[in-house]
Amino acid sequence: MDVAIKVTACTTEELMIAAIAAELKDGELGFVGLGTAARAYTLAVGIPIAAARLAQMTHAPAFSIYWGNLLTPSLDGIPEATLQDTYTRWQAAASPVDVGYKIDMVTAGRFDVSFESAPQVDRYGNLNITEIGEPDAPPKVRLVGCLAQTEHLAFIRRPIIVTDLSPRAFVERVDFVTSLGHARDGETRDTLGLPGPGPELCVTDKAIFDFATPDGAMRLRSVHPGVSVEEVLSLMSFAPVIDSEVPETPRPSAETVAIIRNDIDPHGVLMTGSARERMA
Amino acid sequence: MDVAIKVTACTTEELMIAAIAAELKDGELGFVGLGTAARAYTLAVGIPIAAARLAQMTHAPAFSIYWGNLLTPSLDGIPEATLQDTYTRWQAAASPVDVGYKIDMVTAGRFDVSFESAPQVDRYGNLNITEIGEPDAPPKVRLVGCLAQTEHLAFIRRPIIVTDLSPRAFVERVDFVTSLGHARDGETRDTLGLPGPGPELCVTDKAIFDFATPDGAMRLRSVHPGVSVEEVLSLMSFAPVIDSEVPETPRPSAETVAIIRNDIDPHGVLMTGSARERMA
Amino acid sequence: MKSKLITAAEAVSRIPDGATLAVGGSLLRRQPMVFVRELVRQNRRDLALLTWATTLATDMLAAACAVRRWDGIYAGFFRLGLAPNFRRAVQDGTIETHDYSESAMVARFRARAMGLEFLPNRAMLGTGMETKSPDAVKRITCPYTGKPVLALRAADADFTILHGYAADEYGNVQWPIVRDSDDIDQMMASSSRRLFVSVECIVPHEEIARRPALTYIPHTLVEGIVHAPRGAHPTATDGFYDEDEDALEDWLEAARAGRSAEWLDANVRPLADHEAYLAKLGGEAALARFDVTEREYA
Amino acid sequence: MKSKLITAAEAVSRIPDGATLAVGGSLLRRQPMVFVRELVRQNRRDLALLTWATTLATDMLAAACAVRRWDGIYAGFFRLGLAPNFRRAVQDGTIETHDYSESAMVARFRARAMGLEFLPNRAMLGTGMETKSPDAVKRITCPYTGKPVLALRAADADFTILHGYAADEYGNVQWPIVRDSDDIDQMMASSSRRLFVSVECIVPHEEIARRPALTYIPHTLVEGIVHAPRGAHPTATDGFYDEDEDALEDWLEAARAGRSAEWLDANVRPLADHEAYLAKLGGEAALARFDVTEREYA
Repeated sequence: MDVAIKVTACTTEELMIAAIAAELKDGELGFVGLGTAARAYTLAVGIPIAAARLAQMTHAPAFSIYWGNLLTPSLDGIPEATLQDTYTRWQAAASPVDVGYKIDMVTAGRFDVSFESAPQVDRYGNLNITEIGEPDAPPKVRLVGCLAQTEHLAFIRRPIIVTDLSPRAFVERVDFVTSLGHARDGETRDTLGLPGPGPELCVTDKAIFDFATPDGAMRLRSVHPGVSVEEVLSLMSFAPVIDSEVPETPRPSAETVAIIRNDIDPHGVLMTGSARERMA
Repeated sequence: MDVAIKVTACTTEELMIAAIAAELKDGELGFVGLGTAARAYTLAVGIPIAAARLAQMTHAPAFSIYWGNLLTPSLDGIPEATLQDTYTRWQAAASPVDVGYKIDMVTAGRFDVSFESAPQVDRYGNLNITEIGEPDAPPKVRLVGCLAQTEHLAFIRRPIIVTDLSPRAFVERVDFVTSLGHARDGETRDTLGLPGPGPELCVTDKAIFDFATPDGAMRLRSVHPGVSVEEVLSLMSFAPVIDSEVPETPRPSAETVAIIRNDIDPHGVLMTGSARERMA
Repeated sequence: MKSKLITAAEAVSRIPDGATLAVGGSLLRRQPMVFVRELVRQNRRDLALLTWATTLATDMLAAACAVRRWDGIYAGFFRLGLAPNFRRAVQDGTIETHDYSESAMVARFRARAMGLEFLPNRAMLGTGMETKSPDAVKRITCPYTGKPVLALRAADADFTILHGYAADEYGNVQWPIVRDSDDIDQMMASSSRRLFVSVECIVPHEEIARRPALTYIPHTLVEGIVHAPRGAHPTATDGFYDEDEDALEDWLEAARAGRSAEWLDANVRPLADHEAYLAKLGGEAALARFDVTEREYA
Repeated sequence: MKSKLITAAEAVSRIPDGATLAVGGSLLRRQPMVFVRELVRQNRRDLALLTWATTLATDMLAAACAVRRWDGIYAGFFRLGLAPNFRRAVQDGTIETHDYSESAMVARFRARAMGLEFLPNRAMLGTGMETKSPDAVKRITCPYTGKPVLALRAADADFTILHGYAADEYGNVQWPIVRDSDDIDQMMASSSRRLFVSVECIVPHEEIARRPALTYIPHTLVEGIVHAPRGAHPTATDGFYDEDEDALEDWLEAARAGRSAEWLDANVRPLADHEAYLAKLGGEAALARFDVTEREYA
């Protein structure tokens, strides 16, 4: 056995992977999207896929994902290269003839969990991946569009936001609502009749949040080891709900860390945008 | 050459085939449906396919049909058996993964012509293949349903009705409107916004009708050789519009008859429900 | 993934009287006869059927007095004529019919597959179907043109039964490359709540994973997969075997003579399962004559 | 059927300034670059683009000042970052954007493919997209639930350009059995008015007719078919060749530095056609290194 199994320290990404994996249940179906550029790829794809595989290897052997056009792709052994042919030849249970089937599965409520990264997240879990700036004028910063993130928040049972904490990202009110969280301008999911319950968790590099508040505002659920509540607040442009006691995010076990490093992503393909710094 | 080429007589079906073929234009796309039982099969499938093939072999080499799930099936050489595997292995340009593609092509207006047989046809070209009897009670006679005949009359540019003339079939008013013709109870295609212009022709075993009248009522276009206007009227439960002079349906040439008999349907597969009686 | 292999008897035992049941196949092809015969054996009652172009499945269920309602585009016997038991039951008022044209039925299944309450449709404007089923056909106004359009309610089946080609034990069902798919089996699967599929053969998952684009029903949609070679008999399974026309004529002869109840008592109810059914027909020795010559699956 | 083989120059000459153009492919796969480069050469202006997840096609047309409007789900460069020319043009107000989520864009293309004015959609309720494009997004009331639902207007492209795999001369385009179809090329084809498809290879009709279920674009939809091996370069064609990452980075480097106009003047405008483009890249000798190892088509 590798010596890594004895290491108790872990990277922030490994902590996030373990925290997300703990939320995934046997037999559930998860939606993994795509990430533009290095860090976004790690957050939107790398961490979720590693978490999915970790769940499969531990408590949830029948957890499945949909990734790209692959339903239940084999995750035992992530290839080193990720050019087109890797995806074309990837073994999977299904690869529907028409991307409409996948999006229908989302809007018909057939997904349990999804993973979201976004340049702007606000107090109510609204997400923006479209444009930054004032309405009715050309945007100051044009982002990528919408993809299926709108559908994730509208229809999936437990969307999990995966984004690094920063004041620029965690804003009081997103400039543009790509994906509706728990409320916006008095309109709620209920008045609109949206089928899904909205975002459930927000897993960041410093802390984990949920929305377990009467009005669906963001609440600090746990801080990562070595991170203070003050540091968390300093990295947000709004104040989340904070209970009198904020627990620490559980550290992954040495076995879990070893599985991630040795079995799930030995080539570091999934963490290309990761600093991989060790936590204390 | 076969002696048949010298024969000037032809069967009623051959006359119908030639008359329909003359309506088909190069490059057009036709929809061929299915027929329940022997004579219905000849009318709905056999005659249209023979007409399509005749058009291809004469003036319209690029006339195509959609039949079953086969787009542009090869029509050179109709096989003798028509069990499932014949259809499965039939050479064709396309056989879409989902029957929805075919029906979308109809509702999007991508077909030029179609062929309809029905147990009830009325003055305005309304068709009934669903049920016979009074409304709001169980039907006296349950028929097969609707299939895509509703779509044919709603969306296709030139639907051609192919049905044997009889007082039971040609009624003043169909009991149930499976497919809307030119008018019913004051509602017209125009008020409903239906895209297609409605049925164009009605080719029977005794005469050919069109709907070239101000209110879209059926008009006698021609009578087949040897058939009188009186005989036609005796076989209808309503009186069509009749111009002062009613021409005779053109006889197919001897060459055309020979092509049908020797090349298109040498095994008589398409005419299984045909009497094949010779006309004078 | 989890193994989803079950027996037809187990699958059908989960379908209660009164259920709404989507029934796959088209014309004389891939009628899900293994489930249908089991429904007869278990004496199911009061079913509401949703079908595409249905033949023997619906006529046999009608003969067994299992049907109270039918929604579909066609019920007959293709080139062999009309469906005698279904027809009689409709004419005597026992079965209530709700007719839809092809684009309308497609719209109803697609709506459900897309998670929508309705889809718009223009085909049935001004027809008898518009007024026949007011609960599922409502005229609305297009917000762009101001013209009328019908809002067709999503088809909502409690259970769906299909007969397919090859699957792995997890329920990933694949079709052959050369096939006849003039049916809405895939759409019915996509719109299903609880789906049972019988298949001609069970293959290793590795064979499925090699060509994932051929999976037309993925495991995530499937509740139970039933291994049932010749499961569509006497109808055909394209790529596997043709129709048994003698058997179909035998059914129709009894049906036209009003003897279908006796036929079921003699030929369906006493048999324990599909294996017993095949054995009664003479087994492979007798049935191999319907096999197609070129097969993609062994 | 009639032969529909034409050149890319002929196809593009039929597309006027100001046209609405659906552009196929997804991310770094099957961008219809042969048509895009020809649009640049012919100096087309004022185009309205409809796309799925678009990358180089849209960024190059933006660099050539050919675009006035974009409707789509994504414009960027996947793992390589954002689309510099598109981004600048949007930020300076030259390109007007209309954003749609995936189910919304699918609804718009499906509506047109089905011959409908609109399809309902709930995904964009309460989002910024609902108010951004009032001409194509209207809130209506579901006649069954009384809840709000959006009526999304059919996508109506004057022209559609796609890059595909193999076709016969009549325009029947087939995909390989193992492929990556995370795009809406087929839907764009089904909803097209005038469709041009470039393909990697032309095969005899007999090969197409042998496996008709693999035809995803039938001849009846196609106005012109263009033989263009490596036609998606520098993006990939699944089953044929991978992305040319160096070429993509070369484009992006110039784009980020604001030198795309010069890049086009040097690398696209002077070249007569696709053959000259391939020759400039070093021809097969240089390009064969991107080939995938297992190919279904020779």
